[in-house]
Amino acid sequence: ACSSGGSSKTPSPGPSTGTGSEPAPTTQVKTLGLAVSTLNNPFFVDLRDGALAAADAAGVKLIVMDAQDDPAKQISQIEDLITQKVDALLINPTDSDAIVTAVESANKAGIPVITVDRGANGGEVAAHVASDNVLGGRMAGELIVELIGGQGKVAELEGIPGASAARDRGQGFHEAVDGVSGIEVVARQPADFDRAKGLTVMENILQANPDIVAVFAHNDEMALGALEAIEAAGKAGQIKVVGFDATDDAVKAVQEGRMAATVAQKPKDIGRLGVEAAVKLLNGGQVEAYIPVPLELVKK
Amino acid sequence: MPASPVVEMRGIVRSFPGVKALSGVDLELRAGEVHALLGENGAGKSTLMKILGGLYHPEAGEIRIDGRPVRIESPAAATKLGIAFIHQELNQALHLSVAENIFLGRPPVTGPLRRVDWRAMYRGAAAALERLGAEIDPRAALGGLGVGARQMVEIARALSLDARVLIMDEPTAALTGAEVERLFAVVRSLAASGVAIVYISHRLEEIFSLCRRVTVLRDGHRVGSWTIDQVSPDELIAHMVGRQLTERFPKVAVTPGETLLEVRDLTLRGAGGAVSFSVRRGEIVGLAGLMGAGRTELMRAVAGIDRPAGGAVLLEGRPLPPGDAAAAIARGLVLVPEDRRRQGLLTGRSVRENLSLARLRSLCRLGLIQAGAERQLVDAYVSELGIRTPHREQSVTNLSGGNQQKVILGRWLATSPRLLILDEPTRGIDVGAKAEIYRLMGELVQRGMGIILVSSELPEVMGLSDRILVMHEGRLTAEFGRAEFDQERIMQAATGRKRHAG
Amino acid sequence: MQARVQIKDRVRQMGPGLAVIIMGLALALLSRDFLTVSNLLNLLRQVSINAIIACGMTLVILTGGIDLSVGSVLALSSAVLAGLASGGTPWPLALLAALALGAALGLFNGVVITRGRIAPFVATLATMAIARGLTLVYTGGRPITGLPGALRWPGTGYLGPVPAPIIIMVAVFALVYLMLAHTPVGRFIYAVGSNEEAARFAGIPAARVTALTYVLTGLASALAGVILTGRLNSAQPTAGAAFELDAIAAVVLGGTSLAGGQGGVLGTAVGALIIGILDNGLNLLGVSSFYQQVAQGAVILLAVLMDRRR
Amino acid sequence: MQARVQIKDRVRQMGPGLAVIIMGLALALLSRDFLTVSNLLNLLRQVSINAIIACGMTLVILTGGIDLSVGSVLALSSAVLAGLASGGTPWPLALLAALALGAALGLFNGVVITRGRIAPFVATLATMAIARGLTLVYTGGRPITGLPGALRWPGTGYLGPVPAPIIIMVAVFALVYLMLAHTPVGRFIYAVGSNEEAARFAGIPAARVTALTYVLTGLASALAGVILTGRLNSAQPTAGAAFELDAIAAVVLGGTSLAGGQGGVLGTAVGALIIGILDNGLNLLGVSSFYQQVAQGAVILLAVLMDRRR
Ligand SMILES: Nc1ncnc2c1ncn2[C@@H]1O[C@H](COP(=O)(O)OP(=O)(O)OP(=O)(O)O)[C@@H](O)[C@H]1O
Ligand SMILES: Nc1ncnc2c1ncn2[C@@H]1O[C@H](COP(=O)(O)OP(=O)(O)OP(=O)(O)O)[C@@H](O)[C@H]1O
Ligand SMILES: O[C@@H]1[C@H](O)[C@H](O)CO[C@H]1O
Ligand SMILES: [Mg+2]
Ligand SMILES: [Mg+2]
Repeated sequence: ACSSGGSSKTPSPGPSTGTGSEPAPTTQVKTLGLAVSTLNNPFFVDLRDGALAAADAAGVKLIVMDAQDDPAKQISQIEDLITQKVDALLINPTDSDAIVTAVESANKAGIPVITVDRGANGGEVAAHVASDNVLGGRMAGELIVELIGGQGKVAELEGIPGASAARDRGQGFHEAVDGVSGIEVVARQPADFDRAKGLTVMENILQANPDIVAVFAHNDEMALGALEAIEAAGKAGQIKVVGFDATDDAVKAVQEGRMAATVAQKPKDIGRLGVEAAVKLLNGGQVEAYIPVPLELVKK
Repeated sequence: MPASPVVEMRGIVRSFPGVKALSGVDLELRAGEVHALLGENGAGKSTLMKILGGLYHPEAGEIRIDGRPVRIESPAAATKLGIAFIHQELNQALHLSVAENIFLGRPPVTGPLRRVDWRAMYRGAAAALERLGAEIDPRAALGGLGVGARQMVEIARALSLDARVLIMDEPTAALTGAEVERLFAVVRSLAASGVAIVYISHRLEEIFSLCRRVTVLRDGHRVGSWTIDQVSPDELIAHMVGRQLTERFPKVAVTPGETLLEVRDLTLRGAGGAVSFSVRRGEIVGLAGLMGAGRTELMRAVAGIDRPAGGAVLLEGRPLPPGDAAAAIARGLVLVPEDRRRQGLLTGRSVRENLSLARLRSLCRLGLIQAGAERQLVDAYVSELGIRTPHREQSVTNLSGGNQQKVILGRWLATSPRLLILDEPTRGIDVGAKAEIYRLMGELVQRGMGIILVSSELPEVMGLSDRILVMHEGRLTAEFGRAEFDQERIMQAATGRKRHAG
Repeated sequence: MQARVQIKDRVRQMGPGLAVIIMGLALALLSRDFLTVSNLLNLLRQVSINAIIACGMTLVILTGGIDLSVGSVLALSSAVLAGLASGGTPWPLALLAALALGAALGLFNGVVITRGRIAPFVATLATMAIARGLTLVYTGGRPITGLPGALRWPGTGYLGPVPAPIIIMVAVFALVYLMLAHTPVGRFIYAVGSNEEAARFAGIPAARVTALTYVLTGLASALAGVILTGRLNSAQPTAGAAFELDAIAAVVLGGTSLAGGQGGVLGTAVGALIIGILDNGLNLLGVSSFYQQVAQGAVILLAVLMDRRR
Repeated sequence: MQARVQIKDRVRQMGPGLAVIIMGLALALLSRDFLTVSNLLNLLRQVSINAIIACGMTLVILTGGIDLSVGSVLALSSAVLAGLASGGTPWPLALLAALALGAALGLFNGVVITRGRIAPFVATLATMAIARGLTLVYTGGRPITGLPGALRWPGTGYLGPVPAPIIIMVAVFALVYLMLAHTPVGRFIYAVGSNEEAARFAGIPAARVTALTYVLTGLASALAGVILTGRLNSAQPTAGAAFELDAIAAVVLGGTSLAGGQGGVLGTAVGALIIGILDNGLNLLGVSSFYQQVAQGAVILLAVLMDRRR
C-alpha cells in the first residue's frame, strides 16, 4: 500500500480527536501528538486506547499517527505533527536509533517529547514510559525452565528480524535458558510477530522436532498461531506455550489452560501514563525520567 | 555492370523445428541491379534475407561481400556492411515519433556532450519522406498512423541509411498505386547510382516493371535465376508453384439473389458522410479507394467492431445491433481484417487455437470444447487453404507471412458466414494461394454467400467484382456495374477528380 | 512427429517441475523429516492458501493483467466472515457473504480496469489500500475470534486422511484447469492476453472476459481467506500482507508469462510447490533466519534459470 | 501543426499535475498549516526518498521492466554505509562503497534479466530477498549507529534555506531528464521499451541499455539509502520495506506506461508529489489512520481516472 499516518480514533465512540487545522496555542485546550509504530497489532491498539482515554479524562486533544513499522514514515509523521504545533509529543518509536532525528526536530521546535514502550537513543526526552523487554524475556524463560523442570527441547518463535522487541525479548529469554544444561533450544525461527506465520513455522518445527516440550513466542500473536499448530498436531497440552503482551485472546487462552502463560506489559497503562506525564509537564509540573510499567506474568 | 557481384550467398542452409526453410540456396547480387526474389508463401524468401540481414545465422553455406567471406552476426553488423533491410512485417517503435523511427539507433548528435540534435533529426526525416513524396509529419507519433504510412516510414528509414545493398521484403503490400509509382522512381534512381537491391513481392506486374533479374525459390530450393526478358509471367508462376496456373481472375458467373446486406445512412464517428449500399446473395461487391479513403473504417462499422455514429446495418432484412461484433458473427457477417498482425494473430498461440477461435461456441458439448471436432475442423482448413505448417500445434508466430494470412482467413471461413468482408485479403499472399482464394470466393458466392472485397489492387477488384463502389474521403463517390469497369474512371472517382452518380 | 512436439511442449510446461524434484531429493537427503507422509501433507496444507490465490492470479496474468489486491481482499473477506459468524449470523450465510464480497471486490477491480481503462497495477494497488483500510476499520485493528466450529473445517478439517485445505485446493485447480483448457471462456482468456484487439475482432467480449478473471481472483482470495480463518481460528487484520508477491512468484515460476497469453495453472501449482518446499525445507533444516531469505532468492533464480536453459 | 502536437504531448505529460493542483488547493483551504513555506519544504523533504527511487524506477519501467528490489538495495547500501563509516572508514570512501554497491546490485539485476532472460519481476523479486537477507546477516538484525556528522548532512543538512534531500532530488531529476530527452542513450531507452526487437534490428545494444537502467535504479536506491541513513542517523535492517510499491505508484501516477516506451520523469515527479501530498495532507487534516488507506486508494483511482477522461 502507499502509506499511512494521521490522527486516529477507534470505531467505538472516540475520545477527543484533534483536527490539526485549529489554532492551538491561544486556547486552553492543549493538543498532544502520539506517533505509534503500528496499529496493525492489538498491543498498540490497546496502548492507543489507554492514551485516548487518559487524554479524554484530562481534557486534551490527542492526534494519533500510525507508522506501519516504517521508521522513515514515522519521522515524516512527527514532522507533520510538529507542523501542526502540538504541545507535546508521545513517541512509540519504530526504532530507538532511527527516531533520534525526529526527537531532535521536536527539541528544536521546543516541543517536549515522551517516549512510550520503546526508548530513543538520542535527543532530549522528558520521560520514558515502558516495561523492560529484556526482563520480560527473562521472566518467560525462567517460567519455562520451571514448567518443564529444567529438562527438554524448546523452540523459540522470533519477532520481525531486526525489531528491538524481538532482540530484547530474545536476549532475556536466552539469559534465562542458555545456562540450564538440560534445556536445548532446538529451533529458532522468525515468524514476524504474525499469527499466520506463527502457525506455519510451528507446523514445520513440529515436523522436525516432534518431541518439543515448550515454546516461547516473542508475542501473543505468534503464540496463538503456534497453539493452533500444536492442537492440530494432536499435541494439545503436551507443549507449554508462553507468549508476550497479554492480549485478550491470549489471556483467554491462558484461562482455558491452552496456553501456559503470557507476559503482560499492560499497554493501556503505558499509554495512560504517557499522556498523564505529558499533561503534567504542560501544566508546569515535574516528571520522572523513567516511568516503569511493571511486567506481570499472566498464568492460570 | 561490374564483373564481380556485391553479394554472393552460396549453399545456404537453415532449418527450424519441423521445417527445412532453406536447403542449399545460392543468390548473387550485382551493383546497380534490382533483383527479384520470388516464391510461394513459405518458400524461404524472408529467411534467406534475414540471414543476409544478420537476424538468423545459417547452418551451412557462405556469404561473400565484395568477394570477401563474411559472418554477419547481428543486424548491426549487417548495417555496418552497408546492408539495409525493409522488413515484411512492420517492426517499429510505435510510441516514438516518425523522425525517431527513421533515425532509430543512430540519432544525429551535436556538441561535445553528444546531445541529440532534434532539429537535424526532423530535418533529415522530412527530407527522407520528401524523397518518397510522402506527406507525413516527422513529429507525429508513429502509432497513430495507418499501415500504409508506417510502411512509407520504414522505407524512408532504409533509404536514409545510404546502404549499398537494400533488401525490400514486400514493401508495397500496404501501398496504393500512386505511392508504388513514386517508390519505384526512387528505387530506380538508387539502382542507377549503383545500389544492389533485392525486391520481394507477390505482385508480378511490379517485378516486370522494376526488376532486371529474378531468382525463384521453391520449398527452400533455388529453382533458377533469369534475366527478366528471358521469362514470361506464366513461366515464372510455373517455376514458383511447380505447375501451370490457368486463369488469373477466375470469375464465376452467379446470378445475384435477393438482398442480403443493407447499409442505410451509416455515419462514422468523426468524419465522412452518410453511406448507403447493399449486397445481394451471390454477389461480389468491390470497394475501391486510395489509402485513407475510409474503406476500412466503414467496414469496421458495418461488422460491428466500431459503433457507428448513426444509421443502420440490416442483414437479411433484420437490423444488427450497432457495435456488436459478436452478434454480427453469430448472424453470419464477418470481417477479415487488413492488419493481420495487430487485428488477427493470436501471437504465440497455435495454428489450431487461431483457426477455431471464432467458432468455438459451436464446437461445444455441455459447455466443453470437443477436442476431436476441433482437430477435424482445423485439419480441414489447413488442407483446404494449403497452409504450410509442420503440424496444427505450431505457434502461428513461426509461420511465414502469407501462411499467417491464410490462418486468419480460415478462422473466418470456419464460421460459415453469409456475408464475408475481405479487407485486403491477398496482401502478401503468393500467386498460387491468391488463385486459391479467388477460386474459393467463386465457390462461396455460388453457395449464396455475399462478399465485399476491399482491395487496393485495382486489377483484382476489377477481375472479381460484380459491382465496384468507390470511396473518397469517407464518402461513396461512384458505383460501377461490371460492364462499366474502367481503370481510368475508377481512379478518377477515387481521387475525387470527377463525381460519378452513385 | 506431432507426438514428439507435443511431448516437448509438455516437458517445457513441466519445466519447473524439475526444480521441485531436485529440491525434493536434496531435502530428502538432508532431512529425515522431509519425505514423510505427515510432512508432505503438512507441506501441501501450507501451500494451499498461496496456491489457491495464485490459481486466480494465473487467470489475471494470462490476460496480461496483475492483481495486487489479493492479500487485502483475503483479509477483508476473512474479517467479514468472522465478524458475521461470531456475531450470530448462521455460518453458511456468513460464508456466502465472504465469498460474495471477494467476488465483488474483484468485480470492482475488473470494472475499473476495463471501463475506467486504468492499468491493472494501479487499479489493484488502489483496491489493495482501500480493502486493507476497510479491514482495519471493520476490525478496529484487533483479531476477531469466536468462530462456530463449522468454520474451522476448511482450515483444520479432514476428509479421510486428507486435510480439507488440500481438497479445496485440488478442486479449485481442477475446475480452473478444465475451464482454461476445455471451455470457450478459457480460450478467450488466452486470446485476450495474446492479442486483445484480435480478440475483439473475433467477437470476443474482451472487457467482460478480463473482468471475469478479476472476479475469479477475488473469489479465490476470499476462499483462501476462509481457509486461513479456519486455520487461525480467527480473522487477523494484517492477514495476507505481501501475499500478492508470493502468488505472482508462483505464477511466474510456473512459466506463465507476465505479458499474457502464455502459461497455465499446472505450472502455477508447481510454482507454488517450489515456494512452499523452500519455506518448509529451510525451516526443517534449521537454516538461520537471516540466511533463509538469501537462500529463497537464490533458489528462485536458479529454478527459473534452469527452466530457461532447456 | 508540429507545435500543436508538442503542446498536446506536454499537456498529456502534465495530466496528473492537475490532480496535484486540485489537491493543493483543497488542502490550502482545509488546513492553515498546509500552504506554509516550512510545511512545503517539509513535504518535499519527505517526498525526496521515494521520488529519487521512482526516478530510477521510471527508467526501468520505460524499458518495460520493473524493479522490486529497490527497498532491499536501499537497506543493504545503507547498512554498508553505516557499517563502514562507524567502523572507521573515512566517510567519502564509505559513501562511494555504498553507491557502488547499489550500482552493482543493479548490474546483477540487469545481467540476470538480459543474459539469463528472466522476467524482471522474478529476477528483482529474488534480488529483493537476497539483498534483504544479506542486510540482516551484515547487521546481525540490529541497527547500526555512530555515524560521522558528515553523513548526517544528506538527510538533515541544508544549503541556505533548502534541505539537502530536496537539492539532491532536484539534481537527480534534472540529470535524468536531460539524459532521457537529449542523449542517444535516453532515446535508446524509449526505443527498447517501445519495441525491443525493432531496437535490436536498428543496432541498439538493447541488453546493455536495459541493464543500464537497472544499474541506475540501483544507484538511485543507494542514494536514497544515503539520505535515509542521514535522516534516521542509523542504518535500519528493515528499512525500505514495501518502498517498491510507492515508487511504482509514483511512476504510474505520473503517466508512464508499465508496458514501456511511454512516459518520463517529469510525470514521475508529479506522481511522487501526489503520494507525498496525500500523506502529508491527510496527516494535517487529522484523518484517522485506518481511513487514510481508504482515502489514499480512492484518491489514486480518482487521479488516474481524471487523467483518462481528458
Ligand atoms: N522463426 C521460425 N520458426 C519456425 N519456422 C519458421 C520460422 N521462420 C520461418 N519459418 C518457416 O520457414 C519457412 C520459410 O519461411 P519464410 O518466412 O522464409 O517464407 P517466405 O518465402 O518469406 O514466405 P511469405 O511469402 O509468406 O512471406 C516457412 O515454412 C516458415 O513456416
Ligand atoms: N497515411 C495516413 N496518414 C495519416 N492518417 C491516415 C493514413 N492512412 C489512414 N489514415 C487515417 O485513417 C482514416 C481512414 O483510413 P482507412 O484505413 O479506413 O482507409 P482505407 O481506405 O481502408 O485505406 P487503407 O488502404 O490505408 O486501409 C483516414 O481518414 C485517416 O484519418
Ligand atoms: O511490545 C510490542 C508487541 O509485543 C508487539 O507484538 C511487537 O512490538 C513490541 O514492541
Ligand atoms: Mg516472407
Ligand atoms: Mg484499409
